[in-house]
Amino acid sequence: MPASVDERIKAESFATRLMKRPELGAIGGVVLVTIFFLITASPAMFTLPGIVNFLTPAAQLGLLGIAAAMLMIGGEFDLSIGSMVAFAGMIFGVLVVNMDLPLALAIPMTMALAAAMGALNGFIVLRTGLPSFIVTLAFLFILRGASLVGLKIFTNGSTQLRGVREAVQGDWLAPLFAGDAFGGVFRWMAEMGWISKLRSGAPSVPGVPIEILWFIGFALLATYILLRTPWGNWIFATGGDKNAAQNSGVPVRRVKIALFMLTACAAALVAIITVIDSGSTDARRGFMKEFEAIITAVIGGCLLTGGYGSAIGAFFGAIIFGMVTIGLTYTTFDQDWFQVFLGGMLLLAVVFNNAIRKRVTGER
Amino acid sequence: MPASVDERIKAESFATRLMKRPELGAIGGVVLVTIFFLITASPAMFTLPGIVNFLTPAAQLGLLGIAAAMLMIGGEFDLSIGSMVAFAGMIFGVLVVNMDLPLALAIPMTMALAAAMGALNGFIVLRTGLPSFIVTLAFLFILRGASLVGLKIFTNGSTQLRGVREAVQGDWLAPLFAGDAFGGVFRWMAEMGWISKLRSGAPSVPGVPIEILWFIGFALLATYILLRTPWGNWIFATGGDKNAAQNSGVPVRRVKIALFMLTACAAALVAIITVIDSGSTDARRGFMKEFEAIITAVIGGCLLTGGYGSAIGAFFGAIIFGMVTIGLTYTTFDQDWFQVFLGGMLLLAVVFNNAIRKRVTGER
Amino acid sequence: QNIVVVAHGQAADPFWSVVKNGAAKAGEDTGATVDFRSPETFDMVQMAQLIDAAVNQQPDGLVVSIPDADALGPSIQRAVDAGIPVISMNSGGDVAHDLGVILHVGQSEFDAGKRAGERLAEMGGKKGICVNHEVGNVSLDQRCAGFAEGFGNPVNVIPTQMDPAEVQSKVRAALEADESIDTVLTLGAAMVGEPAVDAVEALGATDTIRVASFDLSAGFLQDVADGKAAFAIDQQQYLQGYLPVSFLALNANYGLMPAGDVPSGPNLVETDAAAKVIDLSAQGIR
Amino acid sequence: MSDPIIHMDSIKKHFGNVIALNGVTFDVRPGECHCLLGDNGAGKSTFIKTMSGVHKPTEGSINFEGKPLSFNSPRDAMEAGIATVFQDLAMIPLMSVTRNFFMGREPTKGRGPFKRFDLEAANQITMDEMRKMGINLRAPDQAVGTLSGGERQTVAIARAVYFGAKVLILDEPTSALGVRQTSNVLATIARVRSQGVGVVFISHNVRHALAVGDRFTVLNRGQTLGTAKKGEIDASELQDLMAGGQELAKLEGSLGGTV
Amino acid sequence: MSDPIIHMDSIKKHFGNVIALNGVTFDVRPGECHCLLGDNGAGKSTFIKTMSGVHKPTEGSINFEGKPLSFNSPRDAMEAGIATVFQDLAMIPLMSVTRNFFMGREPTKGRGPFKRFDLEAANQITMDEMRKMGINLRAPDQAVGTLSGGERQTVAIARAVYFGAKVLILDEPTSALGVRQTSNVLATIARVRSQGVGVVFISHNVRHALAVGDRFTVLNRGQTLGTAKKGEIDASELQDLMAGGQELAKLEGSLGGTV
Ligand SMILES: Nc1ncnc2c1ncn2[C@@H]1O[C@H](COP(=O)(O)OP(=O)(O)OP(=O)(O)O)[C@@H](O)[C@H]1O
Ligand SMILES: Nc1ncnc2c1ncn2[C@@H]1O[C@H](COP(=O)(O)OP(=O)(O)OP(=O)(O)O)[C@@H](O)[C@H]1O
Ligand SMILES: [Mg+2]
Ligand SMILES: [Mg+2]
Repeated sequence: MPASVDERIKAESFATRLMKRPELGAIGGVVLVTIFFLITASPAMFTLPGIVNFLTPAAQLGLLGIAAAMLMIGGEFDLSIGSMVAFAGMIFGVLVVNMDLPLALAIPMTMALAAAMGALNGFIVLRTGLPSFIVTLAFLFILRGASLVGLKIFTNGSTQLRGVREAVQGDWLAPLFAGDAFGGVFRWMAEMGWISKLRSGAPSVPGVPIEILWFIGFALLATYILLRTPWGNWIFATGGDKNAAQNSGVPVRRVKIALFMLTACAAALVAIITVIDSGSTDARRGFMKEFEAIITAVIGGCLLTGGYGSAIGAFFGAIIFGMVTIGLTYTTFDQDWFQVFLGGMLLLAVVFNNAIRKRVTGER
Repeated sequence: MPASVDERIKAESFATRLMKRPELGAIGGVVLVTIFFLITASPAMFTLPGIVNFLTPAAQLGLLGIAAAMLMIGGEFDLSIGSMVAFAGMIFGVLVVNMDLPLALAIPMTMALAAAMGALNGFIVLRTGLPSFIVTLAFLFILRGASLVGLKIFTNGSTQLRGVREAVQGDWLAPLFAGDAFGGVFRWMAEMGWISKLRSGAPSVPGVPIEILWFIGFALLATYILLRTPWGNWIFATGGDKNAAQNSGVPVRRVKIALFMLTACAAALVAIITVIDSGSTDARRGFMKEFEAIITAVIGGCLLTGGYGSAIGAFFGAIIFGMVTIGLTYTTFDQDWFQVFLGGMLLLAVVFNNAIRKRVTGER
Repeated sequence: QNIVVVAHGQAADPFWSVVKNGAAKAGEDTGATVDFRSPETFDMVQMAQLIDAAVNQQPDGLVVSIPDADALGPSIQRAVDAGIPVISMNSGGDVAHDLGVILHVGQSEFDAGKRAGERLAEMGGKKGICVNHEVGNVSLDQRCAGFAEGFGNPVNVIPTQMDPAEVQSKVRAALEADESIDTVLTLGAAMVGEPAVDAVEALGATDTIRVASFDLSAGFLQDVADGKAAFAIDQQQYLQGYLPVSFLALNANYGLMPAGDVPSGPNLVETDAAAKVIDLSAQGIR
Repeated sequence: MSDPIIHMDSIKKHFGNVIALNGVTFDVRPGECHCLLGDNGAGKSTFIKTMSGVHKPTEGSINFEGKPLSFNSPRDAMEAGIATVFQDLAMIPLMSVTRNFFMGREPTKGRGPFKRFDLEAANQITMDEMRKMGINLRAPDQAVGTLSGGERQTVAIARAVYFGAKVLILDEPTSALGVRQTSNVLATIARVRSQGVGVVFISHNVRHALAVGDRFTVLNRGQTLGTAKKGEIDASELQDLMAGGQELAKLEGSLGGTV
Repeated sequence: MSDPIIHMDSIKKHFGNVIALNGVTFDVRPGECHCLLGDNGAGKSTFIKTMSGVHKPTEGSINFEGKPLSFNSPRDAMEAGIATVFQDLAMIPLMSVTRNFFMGREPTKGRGPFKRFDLEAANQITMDEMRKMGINLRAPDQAVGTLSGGERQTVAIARAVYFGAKVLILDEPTSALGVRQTSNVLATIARVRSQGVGVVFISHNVRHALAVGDRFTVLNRGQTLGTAKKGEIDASELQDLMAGGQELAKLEGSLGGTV
């Protein structure tokens, strides 16, 4: 609420005020994409298994996208997150398979290594004053190459490391990072006939994939940090104008390093989740994910120049991207046209959500 | 020359003044990379055939990179250039093979279509106010998909269109876009024993690949435009601060549209050269080139935020990138380490050229 | 009927576009609708999700390639549990039956690489390079591994991007850097094989250096026919698209299904055979 | 008096839900200096941005030399003969002084495809014009971002004066200027006015306004409070009007009257 | 008089080949307002940036409360008790007024992991402090980029005053301010000075400087021209010194003496 009423302000409705928040702009795109697929796609897409199906990749991408959004708000890029997914996956796989460590050790070690690499990225960016684009690009190659070399060493020449599922079987930490949550609830719902069953009698949706919970939790946490803590203020300030922030006493260097560590850790988290989930890792994991993470952030309204954006925007951006990529398989369009559709839908969704926001806020 | 001598200016040497130019900063990187390979690589790399060998991919990349640099200076990105290489290649191939048009018609038509797509990109960016990153990203997908669909239609189901070399054989325009220039000079030099001969008696280097001439010519032209014409001033102003430029009377919209058309035409030129050269085109041409073009521009000193950079920088950036990617094959390092080296060398080259520039200009 | 094909290679990949053409032709011939799906890059996580999406639509049959049984296993298992008949193709012959897949149409990448290696060694190869345009793509890595084993002499892997100019320069660089190399194996005909032949030609060493490639392309076959390249390794991937779809259509209509796996390759296309398949290759059938 | 060059009638301008201008009428005649005064946030900058084509008015009409007109861009306004010094100066920090000076209106030499930016002439003009304003630049290729606040403002003023044709708009041109530069700018205003150019001058300094102004219009919270001619009003009356009639803080020292 | 809080001795500062400061000595005592004057480009801003930790001096020493000290960042200087209003204001246009006001020094509530930015309190303080300066903000969540020039400057001043502890540095704080706001700022300077804070005040306006200053130091081309105490110097002498002794342009009207 404005603290003073002023004759130079026109009244605006609650809805207008709501839509003005950058966090909510991306909803327009989600609505549009949903309508599109409601019309064109097989109805299976919007059944419970269908929704879980497209939310899973959205969640994995979203974890990266939200971290990338925070870093972008802070004025930097991290092109190495895709490679970091492969690298952290390789490290994690080696720790649990070759070294036989329990998750309680392997996960913190993987995270710590990722954070260290992130900090190194940040340190080089700050120390040399080079754009983060080029520094993290170098790490894109280095980490990708290191994953390949590492895998070959630890598997005696293969580029694929297998047997993770067996190695973590029964570990008490595994349910936090793999599989489905609320399995009991879903079995009960299947018994009640609320969700369909497979022939084997198992419910068609065994539960909420754990990454969806991580995704929602991370989006909420990131939003809270950005909007309601001093750190959030520092992130916006750092990205908005580094000099002005520094001159006003914001610890710019600490903020940047922390953000690089955050994106690296987000990549490591995605690596751990997908490696446990698929039971294997290979040298091409996370390929191009850095790119998709940035797309997600931009769909969600982040400016490439920094200082503006939101985590909830990236959340919806990831959902849009997930819906479009998976959704096309529910339609009968020829796969050859896939990329044309993907591009067209992305453009439409973004134009639409932008147009809504402009109309509502009266910007020109 | 400064017009007034002032007691508040320290004298600086000619060398210092020279190194201050952003155009020349990237030379440091080239020198470093050259020294590295002189030590580690097989001497074959720096023979005449070896140099031509790594300059050819560098030239193709450089044509894109210089255009991308100009667009970046103007404050925008074009992620669709890689796909445009495939798309324009497809169109060009269809025009010369399926429609049997002479180059004098096919080339202008391909260029015109590419320019129209570029203008469309620019128009959407200006009209919607969306970041060009996301708009051209959509075109990345759309054009890539369209190339695939188009190729399948025109070849009855294959993804490769062949027979271009035969179709353009003997066309008077072909020597401008394919093959090697100065063949006579090189044959004569081989006769004189200045360059080695193959067993067949032909010189080991049949001439200067035509793309290298285009590359050098484009670099010079772009530099001239950027530094010595009103358009160049407008490009810098538009990228530096769109509002300020607009308020000062710079035709910002025209500048941006023109730049998008330029990048698209550069992509079409690369497409024409490579398609004639390889005699065929396929749906994967230009894959990831948008990315490499931006890398080239950034190595060459362009700022991602716009308003700063140089075409000569991108020229050397492309050479650095070409040397590093091809050069490692001349070394005896285990090729699994390729990406690690690529990343490491890139980082080193950029850090080095940055350090030199800083030391010379006394910036902090 | 409705049959879904989920493959690990993209529709734009020359190899996979032939598979897709085969599947589409089978659909035409049997009257089934065929949806061909693949992830944007070699991405096992996304491929598993695409299989899940297909299962949700309850198709009458599912065709998958299995380059990573660990990652795709649970999703394939779900399809089997949901009562969908599944046929695997291209890769995964060794694990297919454990997952409940009915049969497999294809060739082991490793075995194909081994055959190529043996043949090239027979032709007198002493030192080879394997040009890999997508390092980390497990099926390509296996081709190189098989080659190394069958060849029995030293083999270096040369990683490249998917750019003909770069491939040509790199092959040339590798050959110039080590003059004892006499054998080049590439893993894709159009993208890598043709530039490799060009590179050898530019060195004027066509007669001393043998080039062979996986898969077919009209251009590369022409080179084979002209004697500039040794042979192309054909796994008749058109069959990998055509057969599973028609088997599944027959299965849906009449409950018919062959009893055993179908090996679609390897099949080495050498000089004399090459000329005949050029036209078919140009139409995306071979 | 002669006819106004530009006449703006009942201009309104809204930004989203913010009402910045709520009906402002204003005109400039050739050879006069019309001062626009008012409190912070009164809408002065918004108003002159409407006049120079940056904003389109939400409502209201603009007459230029008797004909109704609407500028689509600052370039249009410039071509019609309106030169403006914006409060934020409209300069590109990374570009050199000369390039900023001529941005959008580069002098060329050569012809046809060889037409090129005449940097030597441009450098010379820049140094000369800056010297006239009392600033000795070190070098014309220094980046504007490294200039001091006042040097930067001087570049913007020198540029507008150099290109000024019929109307010269100056939004707080002297705010960052030193004593010498200020007196140069005021002298320049007096000079161009005597050449028949209409000048719109925004300032918070009563003494500067009274020194060069012929008419004085005061804005308050987006509306016109009234217009006075020179001689009709004295410093302290004007001061009171500008402060919106509110009381001034009491100060020690010599600051009793005019701030 | 009491000991200086901060004493800067023979400060030199070079940027590449540009010599911005060439040996400047300066100090501030508690409870005094020390005015720093000088022509455009004289080096005033560079000097106070050295004082507030933005630049490191190329040569010269800084003593803070008697001890030699070197600030590594503006944050260090802030923590030592130096608050600064920079000429370029150091604000982030895309952020709200409140967020800019508290940038780097956010008030929190809650404890442990629930410690969070207390936005309500921050909004309240911002509105109040702005009102004290004579600006009635529409809403505290308006983006700074949409404020008028003067409103923006007032935010920067209010912020520095609010957080000011031992030394308050103001670089041309009143340049964009209206009459009312200016008199408020001058009154504020007088108030904080009487609370024992040392104030460094940069201005081009002789009248403002004389109104609140106790000592006057004039810079010229990177060097000190000299320091005078209040009462030792009158307006026109000061004016001459500031203009670097050069002649002023002749003006008509009431502008004979002081600009
Ligand atoms: N783009 C915008 N969006 C929203 N509000 C705006 C915008 N531009 C200006 N305003 C508001 O309109 C009002 C008038 O601003 P303007 O810049 O015209 O004031 P001004 O008279 O020039 O003040 P000053 O003397 O301080 O420069 C201000 O309160 C400002 O907050
Ligand atoms: N980063 C920099 N690089 C090069 N030169 C600089 C830099 N910063 C300042 N200068 C130069 O140093 C000189 C002093 O600048 P400074 O901003 O301190 O002047 P000032 O006294 O504050 O002037 P004003 O009253 O106009 O604000 C100027 O001539 C300016 O061009
Ligand atoms: Mg204003
Ligand atoms: Mg200053």
